[in-house]
Amino acid sequence: MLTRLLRVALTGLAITAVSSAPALAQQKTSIKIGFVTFLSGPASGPFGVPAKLAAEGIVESLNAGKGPAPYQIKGIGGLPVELVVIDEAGGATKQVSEYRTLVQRQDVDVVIGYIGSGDCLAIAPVAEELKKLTVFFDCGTPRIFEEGSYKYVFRTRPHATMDAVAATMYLLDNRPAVKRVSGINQNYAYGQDSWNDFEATIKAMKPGVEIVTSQMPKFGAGQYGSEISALIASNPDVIHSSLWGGDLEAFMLQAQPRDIFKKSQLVLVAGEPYLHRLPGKIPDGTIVGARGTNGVFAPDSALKRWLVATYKAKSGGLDPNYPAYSVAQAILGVKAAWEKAAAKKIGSATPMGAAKNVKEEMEKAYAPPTQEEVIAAFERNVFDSPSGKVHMNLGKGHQAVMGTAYGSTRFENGVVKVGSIKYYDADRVTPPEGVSSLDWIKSGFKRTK
Amino acid sequence: MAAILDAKGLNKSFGAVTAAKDINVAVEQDSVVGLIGSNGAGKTTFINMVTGYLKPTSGAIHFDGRDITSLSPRQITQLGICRSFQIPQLFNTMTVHENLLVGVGIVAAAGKRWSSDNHTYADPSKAVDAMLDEFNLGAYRDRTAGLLPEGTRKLLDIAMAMVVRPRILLLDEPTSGVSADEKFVLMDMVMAAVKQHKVTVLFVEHDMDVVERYTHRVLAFYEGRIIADGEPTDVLNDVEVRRYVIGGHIAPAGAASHA
Amino acid sequence: MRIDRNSIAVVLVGVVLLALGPVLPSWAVSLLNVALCYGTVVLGMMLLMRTGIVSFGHGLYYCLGAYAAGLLDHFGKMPDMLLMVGAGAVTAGLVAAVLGLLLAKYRDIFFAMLSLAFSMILYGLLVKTASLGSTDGFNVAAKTVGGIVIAEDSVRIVVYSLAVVFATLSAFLLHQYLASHQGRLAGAIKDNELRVEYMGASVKAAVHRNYVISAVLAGIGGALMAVNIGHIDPEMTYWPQSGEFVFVAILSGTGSVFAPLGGALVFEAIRSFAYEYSPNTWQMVLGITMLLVMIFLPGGLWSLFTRKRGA
Amino acid sequence: MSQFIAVLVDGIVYSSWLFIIAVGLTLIYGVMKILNIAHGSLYALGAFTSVTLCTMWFSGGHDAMGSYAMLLLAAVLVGLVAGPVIERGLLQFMYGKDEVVLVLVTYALFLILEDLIKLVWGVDPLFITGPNGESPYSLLGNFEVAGLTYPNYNLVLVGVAAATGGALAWALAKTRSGKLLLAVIHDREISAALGINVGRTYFVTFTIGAMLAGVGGALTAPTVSVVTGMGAEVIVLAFAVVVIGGLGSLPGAALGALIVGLVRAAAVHYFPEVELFSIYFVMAVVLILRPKGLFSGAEVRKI
Repeated sequence: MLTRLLRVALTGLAITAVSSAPALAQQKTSIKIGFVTFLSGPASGPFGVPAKLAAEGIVESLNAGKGPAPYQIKGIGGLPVELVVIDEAGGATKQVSEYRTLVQRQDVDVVIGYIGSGDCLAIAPVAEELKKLTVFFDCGTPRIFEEGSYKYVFRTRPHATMDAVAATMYLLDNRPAVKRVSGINQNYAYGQDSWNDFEATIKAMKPGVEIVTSQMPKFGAGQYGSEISALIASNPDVIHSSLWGGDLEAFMLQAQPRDIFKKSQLVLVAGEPYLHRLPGKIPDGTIVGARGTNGVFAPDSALKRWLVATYKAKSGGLDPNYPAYSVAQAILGVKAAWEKAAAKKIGSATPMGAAKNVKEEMEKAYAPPTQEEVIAAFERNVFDSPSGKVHMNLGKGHQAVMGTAYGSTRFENGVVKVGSIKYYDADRVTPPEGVSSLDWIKSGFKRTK
Repeated sequence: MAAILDAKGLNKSFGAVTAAKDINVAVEQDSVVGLIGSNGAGKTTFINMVTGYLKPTSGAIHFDGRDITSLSPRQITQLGICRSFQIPQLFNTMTVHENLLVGVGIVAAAGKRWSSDNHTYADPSKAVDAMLDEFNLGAYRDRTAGLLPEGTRKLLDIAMAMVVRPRILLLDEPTSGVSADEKFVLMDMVMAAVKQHKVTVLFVEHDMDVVERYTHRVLAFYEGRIIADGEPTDVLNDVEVRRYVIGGHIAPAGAASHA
Repeated sequence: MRIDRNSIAVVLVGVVLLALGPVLPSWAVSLLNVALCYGTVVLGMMLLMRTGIVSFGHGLYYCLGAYAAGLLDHFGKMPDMLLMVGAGAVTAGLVAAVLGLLLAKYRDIFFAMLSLAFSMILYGLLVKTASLGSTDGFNVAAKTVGGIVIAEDSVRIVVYSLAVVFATLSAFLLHQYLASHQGRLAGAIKDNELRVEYMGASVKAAVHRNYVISAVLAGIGGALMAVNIGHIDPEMTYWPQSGEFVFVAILSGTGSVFAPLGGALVFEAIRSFAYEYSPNTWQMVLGITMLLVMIFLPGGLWSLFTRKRGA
Repeated sequence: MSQFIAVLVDGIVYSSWLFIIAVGLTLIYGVMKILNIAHGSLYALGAFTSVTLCTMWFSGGHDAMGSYAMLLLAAVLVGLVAGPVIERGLLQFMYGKDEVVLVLVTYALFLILEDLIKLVWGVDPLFITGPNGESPYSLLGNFEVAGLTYPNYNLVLVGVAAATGGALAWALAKTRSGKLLLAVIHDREISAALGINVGRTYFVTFTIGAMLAGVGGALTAPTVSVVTGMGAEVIVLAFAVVVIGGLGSLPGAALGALIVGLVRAAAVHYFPEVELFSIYFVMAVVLILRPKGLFSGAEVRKI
């Protein structure tokens, strides 16, 4: 009996799983955003969950109409925003399936998400196939718009090449005498790219430097005793690292007592989110970046204060760090494009009296913009974010360009402060359209093809 | 008549223990040979050496004039020597029919690559059914082998050895674990099948009635040696055999099999 | 060739799935598509399990199949779906033929562990290969089928239909194989290797053969998945992926070639809905499902459909 | 030369860490024939519990040295709570099933525990630090060898590893319950027939195994940032160690840990390029040469 019940239930489950259709399209009353971020795994703590908290806080604030200028309109274009949050864990294969589910079963209007570069690479062509506006908020690989050209895909944060270029500039400004260079980076695509960019940049900017060791521990290794010994033994002037999250913290905890930083300058290209977490563990004078003018590097503005207040309320008093800024940039980017499209539509509607069907014309003009209209408005758009102005200039108008900044740490009254901040314009640290990052670095940072 | 199986000077020792000592046996085609001896006397060791499970420390075994001493059980089986086991070795999750079908399948798939004899099974499933009839196992055809009574398991174990069409069959205690009144029924059936397919048989047996009734020749083992070899009546009446083998520990009829 | 009830049923299921393609909502087609690719790999796991061995490294062949397909597109500039699947099958089969020489001697946990080590070595190699995108992998797209260019708006349905064809063809052939003399040895080996040798068959050869077949199936599944997903990365040979294949095989049961395909569908459906409705605890949902199946249905989900016969 | 010494020191420290984690795994396998994937979760549980206890200790304003006691307490707690709960609540219903099924049972358990840990402790990386940045890792000062500075805490790892291995070896060889355990390892059925309470042996073994996983986690906690998923990273490494050494063998685990530790340290110092798969390469080579690992008894089947 039980067996039969189970069997029926199972068959039923299989049939429903395959045949239940998504709800019929209705009059648009809200905007549904599929939001994909790490909720589990090593990236969830430092990036994934802060991003989710920021997204939720920002959406609540926008829905309540509490956004500062120029984002006072409720929700997006007056429609309340609804978030559908999905875990990014599980690899690109699963993410593509989940993306299809989001678009086809959940019928979301926009997908914002993806921290992992592999996930972004995999999702981009699927977004194109499903014709769904998709905004990558955090992943860094330059390959997305260097290898492909997309209509439906946008990335509202600059790609990772500038991390290495600006870091090198800052380093050479402060320590022009560096000769012996070493690195410790995780053995996966981002860690390898980050090191390769840095190595190429410093070799291009200061010929004659010597790479004394490049350590590539496994992602998530946790134990860095041997690597630290090898670093010390190679006696470097500089240690470059793109470590992040638990790996960075473990490295700092293990390295700091071993006097390694007394002799060697540490450069943490993605170090900003950990400063408040590692008081006393980060040596003074460490060069840190935040993958853009985020966090401590963000210039003061109403938008920045709004984000800080919103995030603090949501996270129980923490300051937002760069994933939160990235999320804000993505959501505000969509909002800006959407509202720009809506305004354009109303602006170009036939003046009253001139049209035959005034009511219909008006309805059409005030209807939410279509996806195509939003995309047209998004391309090459310039909008304000808590990190400053964002220019969608690269990737045929789909890839954001921003300046970046680096600074040095100082331990003061129990907190790590960042001083001697230097800002780098986008032009100086980003390859021009159509040139791949490594080619650009090797060409000596030429501005034109 | 030339010997079909010829073992010369077989010795086998496990460290300090000698399991076989200067064994010399020549078996003629179509004969039925009984192997007797108390536990640990070397009977099973002998079977294990002939079928390739153990390699003799020294000595040689020839089958049909060919040296098989260093061959694997599989190669020896393919040449035409097959065996049954003290503890039946069945495919426990399969039905009786499937157990035999595996063997038929192996022979059919091997085709002519095997022994000089060219056995092919035109219709595997029917061939198995014929075999089941021969061993009176038809009633158990679709029963799971793992759930059969012990006597039936013994019978199936022997049938599985027969299904690959051996020319020599070695049976390791075919009647152990079989009740007294079933012993002769079982042996009658086996011997009928053996006769029909012209198979030479060597079997280990503790029940002297069985030995006397079915064998042409008896080998008596004691401490790894063969102490008597000849006609059943002669061997069973031999003084040494009576003292060391029959007078010694011999499993009473119907006792459970022992390792 | 034996034409029995199950062979006909496999063909019928294939035909029904093909017919459903244009009718079902597109997300359901994607779900089925993933399940079919997965199911093809699990068919191979089923064959291994029937032989009494379990590989904790079958991601190796899944990944090799996918990379073989991907490289045809990436470097070979031959994005033909049939060629890609063929390349996946051949690559996986060849590597398995070599590694199988070693592995065929191993059993139980040792077989599982050595195969795990091999798969992790491939993982390490791919992560180190920057030209293939390291952990980020690269994108793959099939543009033709047997030389015929696929129209852009019919890519999904073509990819799905080919997955149906390859999965059901694999199931059909595997069913034929299992019913053959060679195939029947699988169960015999699982039950009693000694007896198989004493019946004159080589256990090692049979294990090796089944290992290669299962690798070919994994290679086909990997190539199909590469085309379906459009992206491949080394995660495909990382140990949790291999663990998942074992997981789905146990969930499915090994009673019939339908089990892996059905099990893969159930698994994908559970996973997909768990991601959606329980984003913070989807692993727990999978873990509990698995425990419940192992406790109450030790024969896998398939035993629901066969229990009556045994009673 | 100094680099060679560094390889030795790094290798031995890493080996000690590996051994502490792997020894529980091999013990459980030896006695219960369960290759326990959830061992990684128990390790993580030990680490998370340590962070919580140490944080409470520090915030109570107690002497920093007491944090070592907290680490120990965390390990014992994991052993005494999680061990019995898992063994009585789940595993005891699974005995007698196929080895592979048992692996999957622990895999399911691993998935469940991963999410449970996340629900309890959240996803933020956590680490142990006192009000003035004290950590059990640096409290003990440093030693210097071949021009390299190492925290003395590393010596604690080596010491605990040696003590654990020694204590287990002594208990197995000299104590009554150890001998009974060896009997169960050797032959479960005969032991049961001889009147050894196999169920109780399993219970005790799993509890000790869980405690050892907890010790591994607790000792790791001060050196790393405790983060979800840390168990997954460690478990495959521990597998490699016990498989290389021979599943269920105590000296095997020690030798396996030493080999893996030294190979890894050598790779880091001399060929950082190959560090990623050096361990699996060694594992494959060992298994090819010695199919059941370095320490394994031959099994003879009687027919």
